[in-house]
Amino acid sequence: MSEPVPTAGFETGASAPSSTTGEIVRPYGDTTGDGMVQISFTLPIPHSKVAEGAAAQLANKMGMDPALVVHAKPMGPGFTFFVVYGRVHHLVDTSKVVVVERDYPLLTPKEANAAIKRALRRRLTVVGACIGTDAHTVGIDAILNIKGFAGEKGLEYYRELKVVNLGAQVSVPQLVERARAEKADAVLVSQVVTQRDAHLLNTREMSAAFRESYPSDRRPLLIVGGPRFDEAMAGELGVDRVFSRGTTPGEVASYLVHQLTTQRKAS
Amino acid sequence: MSEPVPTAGFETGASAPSSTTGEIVRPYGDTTGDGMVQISFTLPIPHSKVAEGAAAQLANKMGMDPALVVHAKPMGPGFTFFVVYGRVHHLVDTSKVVVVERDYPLLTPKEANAAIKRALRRRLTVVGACIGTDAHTVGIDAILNIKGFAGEKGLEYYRELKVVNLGAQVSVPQLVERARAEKADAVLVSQVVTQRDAHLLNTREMSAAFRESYPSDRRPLLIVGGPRFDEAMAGELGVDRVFSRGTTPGEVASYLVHQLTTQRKAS
Amino acid sequence: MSRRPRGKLDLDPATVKQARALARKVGRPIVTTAKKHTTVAVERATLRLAGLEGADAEGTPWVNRLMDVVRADTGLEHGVALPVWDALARGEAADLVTLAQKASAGSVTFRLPEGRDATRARTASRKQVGRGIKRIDQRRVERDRMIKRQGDAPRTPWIYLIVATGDIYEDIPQAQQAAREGADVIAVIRSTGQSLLDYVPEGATREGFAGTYATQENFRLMRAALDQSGKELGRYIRLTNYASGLCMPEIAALAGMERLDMMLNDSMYGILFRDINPVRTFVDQRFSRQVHARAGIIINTGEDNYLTTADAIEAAHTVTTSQLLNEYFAKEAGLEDWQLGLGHAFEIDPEVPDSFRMELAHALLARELFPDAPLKWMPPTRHMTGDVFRGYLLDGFFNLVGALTGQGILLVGMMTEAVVTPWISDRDLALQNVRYVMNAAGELHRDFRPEPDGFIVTRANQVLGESLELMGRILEHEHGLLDAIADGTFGLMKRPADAGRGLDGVAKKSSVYYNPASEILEEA
Amino acid sequence: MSRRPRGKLDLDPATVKQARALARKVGRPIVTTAKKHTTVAVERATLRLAGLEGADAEGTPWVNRLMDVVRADTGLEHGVALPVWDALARGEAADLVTLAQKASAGSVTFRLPEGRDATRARTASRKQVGRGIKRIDQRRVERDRMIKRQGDAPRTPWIYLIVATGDIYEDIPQAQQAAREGADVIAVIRSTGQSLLDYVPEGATREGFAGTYATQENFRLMRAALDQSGKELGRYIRLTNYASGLCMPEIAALAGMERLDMMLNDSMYGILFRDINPVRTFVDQRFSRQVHARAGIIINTGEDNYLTTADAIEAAHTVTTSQLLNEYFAKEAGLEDWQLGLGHAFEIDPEVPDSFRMELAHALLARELFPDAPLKWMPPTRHMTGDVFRGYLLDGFFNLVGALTGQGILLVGMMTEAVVTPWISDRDLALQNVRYVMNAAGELHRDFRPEPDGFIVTRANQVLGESLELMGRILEHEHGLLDAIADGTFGLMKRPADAGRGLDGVAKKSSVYYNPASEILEEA
Ligand code: B12
Ligand code: B12
Ligand SMILES: Cc1ncc(COP(=O)(O)O)c(C=O)c1O
Ligand SMILES: Cc1ncc(COP(=O)(O)O)c(C=O)c1O
Repeated sequence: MSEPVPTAGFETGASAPSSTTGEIVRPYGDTTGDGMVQISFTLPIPHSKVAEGAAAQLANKMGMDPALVVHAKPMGPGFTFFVVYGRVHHLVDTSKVVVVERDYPLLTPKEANAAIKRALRRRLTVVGACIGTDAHTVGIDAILNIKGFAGEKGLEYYRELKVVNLGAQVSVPQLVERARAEKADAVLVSQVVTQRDAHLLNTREMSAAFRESYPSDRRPLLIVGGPRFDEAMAGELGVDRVFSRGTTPGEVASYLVHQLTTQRKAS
Repeated sequence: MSEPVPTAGFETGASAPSSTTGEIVRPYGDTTGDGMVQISFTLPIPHSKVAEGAAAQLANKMGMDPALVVHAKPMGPGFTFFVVYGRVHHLVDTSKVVVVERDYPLLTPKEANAAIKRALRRRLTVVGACIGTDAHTVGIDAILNIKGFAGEKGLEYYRELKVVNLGAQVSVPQLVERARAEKADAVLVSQVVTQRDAHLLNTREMSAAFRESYPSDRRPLLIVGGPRFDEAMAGELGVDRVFSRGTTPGEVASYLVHQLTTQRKAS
Repeated sequence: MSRRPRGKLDLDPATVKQARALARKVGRPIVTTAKKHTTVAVERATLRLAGLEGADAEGTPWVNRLMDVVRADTGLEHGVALPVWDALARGEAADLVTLAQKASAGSVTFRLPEGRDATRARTASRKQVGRGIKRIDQRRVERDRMIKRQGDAPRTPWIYLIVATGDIYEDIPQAQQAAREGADVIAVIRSTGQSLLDYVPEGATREGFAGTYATQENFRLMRAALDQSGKELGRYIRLTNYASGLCMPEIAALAGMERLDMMLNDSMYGILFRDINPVRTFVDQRFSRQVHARAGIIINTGEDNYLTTADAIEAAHTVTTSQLLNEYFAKEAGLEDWQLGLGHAFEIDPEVPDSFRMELAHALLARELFPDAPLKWMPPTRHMTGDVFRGYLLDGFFNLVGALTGQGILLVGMMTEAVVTPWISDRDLALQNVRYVMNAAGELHRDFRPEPDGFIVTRANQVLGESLELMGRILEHEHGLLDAIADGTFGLMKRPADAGRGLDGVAKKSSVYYNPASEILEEA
Repeated sequence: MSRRPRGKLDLDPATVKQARALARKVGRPIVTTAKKHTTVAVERATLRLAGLEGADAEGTPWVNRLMDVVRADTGLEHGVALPVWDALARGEAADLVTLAQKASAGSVTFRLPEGRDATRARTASRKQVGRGIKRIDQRRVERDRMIKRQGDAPRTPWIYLIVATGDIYEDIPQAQQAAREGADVIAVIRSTGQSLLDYVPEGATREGFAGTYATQENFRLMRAALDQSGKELGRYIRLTNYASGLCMPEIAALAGMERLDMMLNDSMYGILFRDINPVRTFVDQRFSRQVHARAGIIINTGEDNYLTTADAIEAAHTVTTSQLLNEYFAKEAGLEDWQLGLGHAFEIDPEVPDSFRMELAHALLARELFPDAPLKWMPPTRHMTGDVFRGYLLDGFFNLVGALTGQGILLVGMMTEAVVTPWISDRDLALQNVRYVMNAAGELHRDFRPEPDGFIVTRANQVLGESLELMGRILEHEHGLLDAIADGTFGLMKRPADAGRGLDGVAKKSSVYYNPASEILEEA
């Protein structure tokens, strides 16, 4: 049961074109090129022949042809659930895939500490929190707490990092205030609840607040993370970097070091 | 666990426009209009960030946006399996759905017998078979054998029907020969195996053979059935009617009576 | 001569007795503390029982407005009843709403009545609050009557389903559909963040994140909808919400008055997972449980939550310990065995060898330790992934443990647990899963006999042993449980007694403190 | 004084003994008939063992061409060996292929040799066919050696997976991937219709419907690929195909020579489901089983098929009866217990109350009736629907029955059973399902004790009782089993002994009939 690396998107952002050479592929059911795909969904209409036709229509619009409605289950008077199998005719062009590639070297804690010491001659301060009403701290704790994640120690373990973990349900004003008080070099925000795009709204609110209360050249590095983020959305969200599911503390530390000791060293 | 009525398509054929007034709907996840859909498929490429991007690309091409790749599982060196959730923006217009509606009255066995007696003054002969290499007889037996299906007796139970069930793996020439010998009024063919479109190929071969060996006005009624047929394809396949999953013997008997006593009475 | 084994685990009755004794020892000082304090929420709940409803133009409830002024004038420590009913007796206003309005306009000043004035205020408040309690009593009678008339859930475990759209008007059809598909209990999940609000929002709400606000009006709307479903389906559909967070006592009172049937109500959840001050929590807790006891409401405790942050194997004994404490606190507050929906969960990493048998061991331990409680069995969440097929299977095996160990309430797992709040189809599929397992294997417990001294028996006894040890260690702390909570014993969270949210809403009762609601509830 | 129960079902040994006695009584006349007849397929298999490979330009195998001419000249009843090796001795051709070519060109005439000519032909044929048998023996030794070297499947049940693309070159990577994911046995499903071909196709094939043709070359290609996987994975991967249909004996011979490890081979499947003549089937059957016995191949019988046309509850006893008959025929043909992959299936309508316990009863009955056979446990197919989630769950519970009842070979169920031939991802998901169940609950059988005299025990004994009754009724027929098959006793199919496909390929042996293969195989 491997949990995979984060989703890539096609938007711009801190993105690089795929390094592997492109390939045109189709989905594979049981023969090369058969294009077979499974879909399921609910339509808010009672079950009937028309409803099944409507399900096939949707599948057709999604590019499935033929589309076999293999299961239709009435759910009460107003809804029907469908499972559809069929062939899609879309081609997937892997050369067009743009992913956020790691554009910094992965460092061991030792290397990271050394780099900070060398470049800054002081400890680097990071402030972390779950903002809004989000109370899911497991993700940010995985990154920050000594205990860490996937066998890697968290940022607290790094001698040259000062970690202030504010925990859950922190409001944006509280966060900004604390970041100022701590003279934070970086602010790490976690967002897990995505219903009604809560994670996007909260992140935008947060980045706007930081832009407002800091001169642009002194603003701490803004990092947001959570399992349902699209890593290519940093630009749109007004943050410097987005991390998604499966992130490890080492990746985050390496990124921090890279950004704060290379790019911003001067400021 | 209701097994639904057959799939409808959009093609013409023995089709009637939807009788219910049309409605524009979207898929429903947990709120009206949210458009949420689940898909899964395999791409024939190794797992990587690019592969996940490729999966998102396919989902996008299917009209999903945002598309969340929530699961990616490497399957050996060359394949990756994906589960994707997201919103599709297609609208489903139920007024555009064309289904094959029942255009004949449903008769009880008693009524069917009476109608045949009245119109033909002789028993009606039907010859049934699974053709090609298909050996799935349960479906055709469900229609023909006395035992029947879903609580309805099969055609053998009808006094005015003579049923000749040839069983499985009957070749097309055998079928034509027997139909001629029995002076069949209708030929009922079942096709269950669909791999490589076997059901379509066999049906076309069968209908062509009947067209060849009969003058067009004396050709028996050709009926094909099986769980993965699209009922709207009768025209394309050169048969008079297609029945799909969930068909009951009563429907078939009623259709036979309607066609052979009303339409063809004169011939 | 061999003796008949006791239950399937053959637990030693002396050990079980000792476990309860230790829980009592750990819990008693907390009860003592709770009795000595009051909170703004307890006082506001008292006002609600007296019939004070509604909110001002900005949506701040009148109970909050009134409480704030009273507190400013006389402090919290004497309770709200004496100053308020004294003001009413003094003719400051004809009723509570008017009084609250005037108070927020600044046109009333409160005082602490003494002597005959105090007696008069006491009597009047007791009379008026008594009406609220009577309403709760009536609601309980009504429930019993409806269950008799409509019929009860056809079997245990009761099928417990959540709705979580954030919009009461989407929740309602989804809940009704869930009932139709076989749910016996509907839980309306609360919006994220409500537990941190120090007031109960008002009216019907359509804007919640990952859940719908708990409001009196939402309670009413859903109750009416489910009563209708119950009628349609010929079985009473139970309704659940959350009595937790900063307004726990008020929500308990509203639940009693609106005939909710079950409430999430844990002795430590708010402390550990919402950073609510421990004393605030224990005081609110006790009051709310007294209300639940009176209302015939079944509480659901939250031990499952520990296993979302701690490992389900390593922390198994903290679940048992918490269950024992929840039981002690609940009984002290007047709840009976049938009202104790003690929680536990199927959260062991499915990659662990023998994980299923280990789940059986834990679930059976809870069953045999609390033979008369309707245990609440919670589905896998932490080890669910985006592989919804695998998730559906895991939920099936969770259901099977429920059937094999006679759980009372089965919270139905969703295959999309790791992806989204449940879709309507997820619920439908999930119920189909439960139905298959119960129908096909519901009686398999008859053929389930843990191997004597085998894996399951050994593991269950080990967990019980570790729980005893843990309680021993808690008692070694200077301030017992409060210190243990402070040092991260439960769910790995460290919560000191002098920190956390809502602490400023706590006061030590004065010698003249009076609360008519508590008085009536304690009499029972 | 209470006696120790025998197994979990406490079956009565006397009843079990009686069941076997009845099966012997039913089966013996069939064996007698089988011994008295030969078939074109048995004779062609003999030619294959003698090394005759290849086909003419139209793809008709040389064994068929040669057999047809011999039959035209001398008839089938004396066997192919005497005329053929007589012709070779007479110098008609230097080897079998040349002989076959010449024969089909019409330039050879065969005769039935007599006296010394006959003896000479017998000796020569025995020598040449003996080489084929020796090759089979070597292959068996090779298998044992490879298992020792590469390692065997890590546990039972062996995980059995099918590939069914119709194209050997798509089958191979899918099979290798399946092995990588944990399959212990790969079955290459055969194209629909091959069983009705009265010849074995030649060469590597890419065009099959819902399965790939069984050919010697396809056997070779897949065997080599799986040997490579076995090396890579450090465990020997078994290969399965079908010895059934009109060419059963030939395919058995090819399987032996190409080191296949298991073969589908049922005593009645061809009769019931392919309308193959009963006598043809029983004769071919016996020869092919003798080959399998020699080759160390495990047979898989097809009782699961009954339950796709008949109801799994009503027809449960026909499964037991067929297993007893398959056992009798198999042992008579020289197979040992470890080679008897007797089939049964999880096919009860999942809507039936207690269906899971009923499945357990049936599976346990098979287990305790045939304690030393590696039973083959087949997944749900008939009650699978397009609801792939439900299907995935059902497969999980099927796996659990497998684990609880110690099945030997687990045919892995596919969630898309009702939809398509398995996709690569279906197989991957299905294996993940098996892995979860085996890892999490593989040892649960230790805690599984059917309630004494409870549902499971009662049901198992009932099925056994009905099986005894059925065999009693079969014996009442004038011609025993053949009549019973004729009147629809099994799988609801009526198959008279004088009808069905392949009847014209059967002949009663003459007094001078000789078959070197049978002679060698019978000696064992
Ligand atoms: C554990 C859990 C809880 C616990 C949380 C305990 C705690 N202290 O965190 C409890 C029980 C309290 C809880 C409560 C609720 N939960 Co919850 N919960 C989960 C659960 C089971 C696991 C989440 C988790 O811990 N994952 C493990 C961590 C390690 O993964 P992660 O968060 O993705 O983090 C990784 C990366 O994303 C990244 N990362 C994350 N943050 C950051 C930040 C930075 C800066 C960086 C660099 C990286 C990074 O790095 C991490 C390591 O790789 C999920 C379901 C699931 N299986 O996913 C639901 C889930 C997240 N919960 C959900 C909901 C709705 C709730 C509730 C709101 C329900 C309710 N109304 O009562 C409540 C309230 C919570 C609130 N106010 O926010 C939903 C969210 C739905 C959505 N998409 O909107 C989920 C998906 C369940 C569901 N399907 O309904 N929950
Ligand atoms: C039972 C069964 C078998 C039995 C068949 C026994 C028999 N005598 O029929 C056995 C075990 C022999 C078998 C064998 C095989 N099977 Co099969 N089998 C099934 C199974 C489990 C159920 C089919 C069934 O009986 N359905 C019940 C009947 C009542 O439904 P129905 O056929 O849809 O019929 C209804 C309607 O469609 C309609 N109808 C059907 N025909 C007609 C005709 C007329 C004229 C009318 C009016 C209506 C009508 O009315 C019926 C009543 O409503 C399906 C899987 C599944 N769960 O669907 C696989 C399935 C059909 N089999 C399959 C395959 C591949 C095979 C094999 C080829 C595998 C192999 N290579 O060995 C073999 C060979 C068979 C062959 N040569 O054709 C595949 C087909 C894949 C595909 N779509 O191409 C399936 C889907 C399984 C799978 N996923 O792989 N099978
Ligand atoms: C006992 C208990 N109380 C309350 C909650 C919900 O808390 P909140 O409303 O703070 O999210 C939960 C969550 O599952 C719980 O288990
Ligand atoms: C014992 C047995 N033989 C053969 C087959 C396959 O037969 P055919 O190749 O005729 O489809 C099956 C099908 O499952 C079977 O069970």
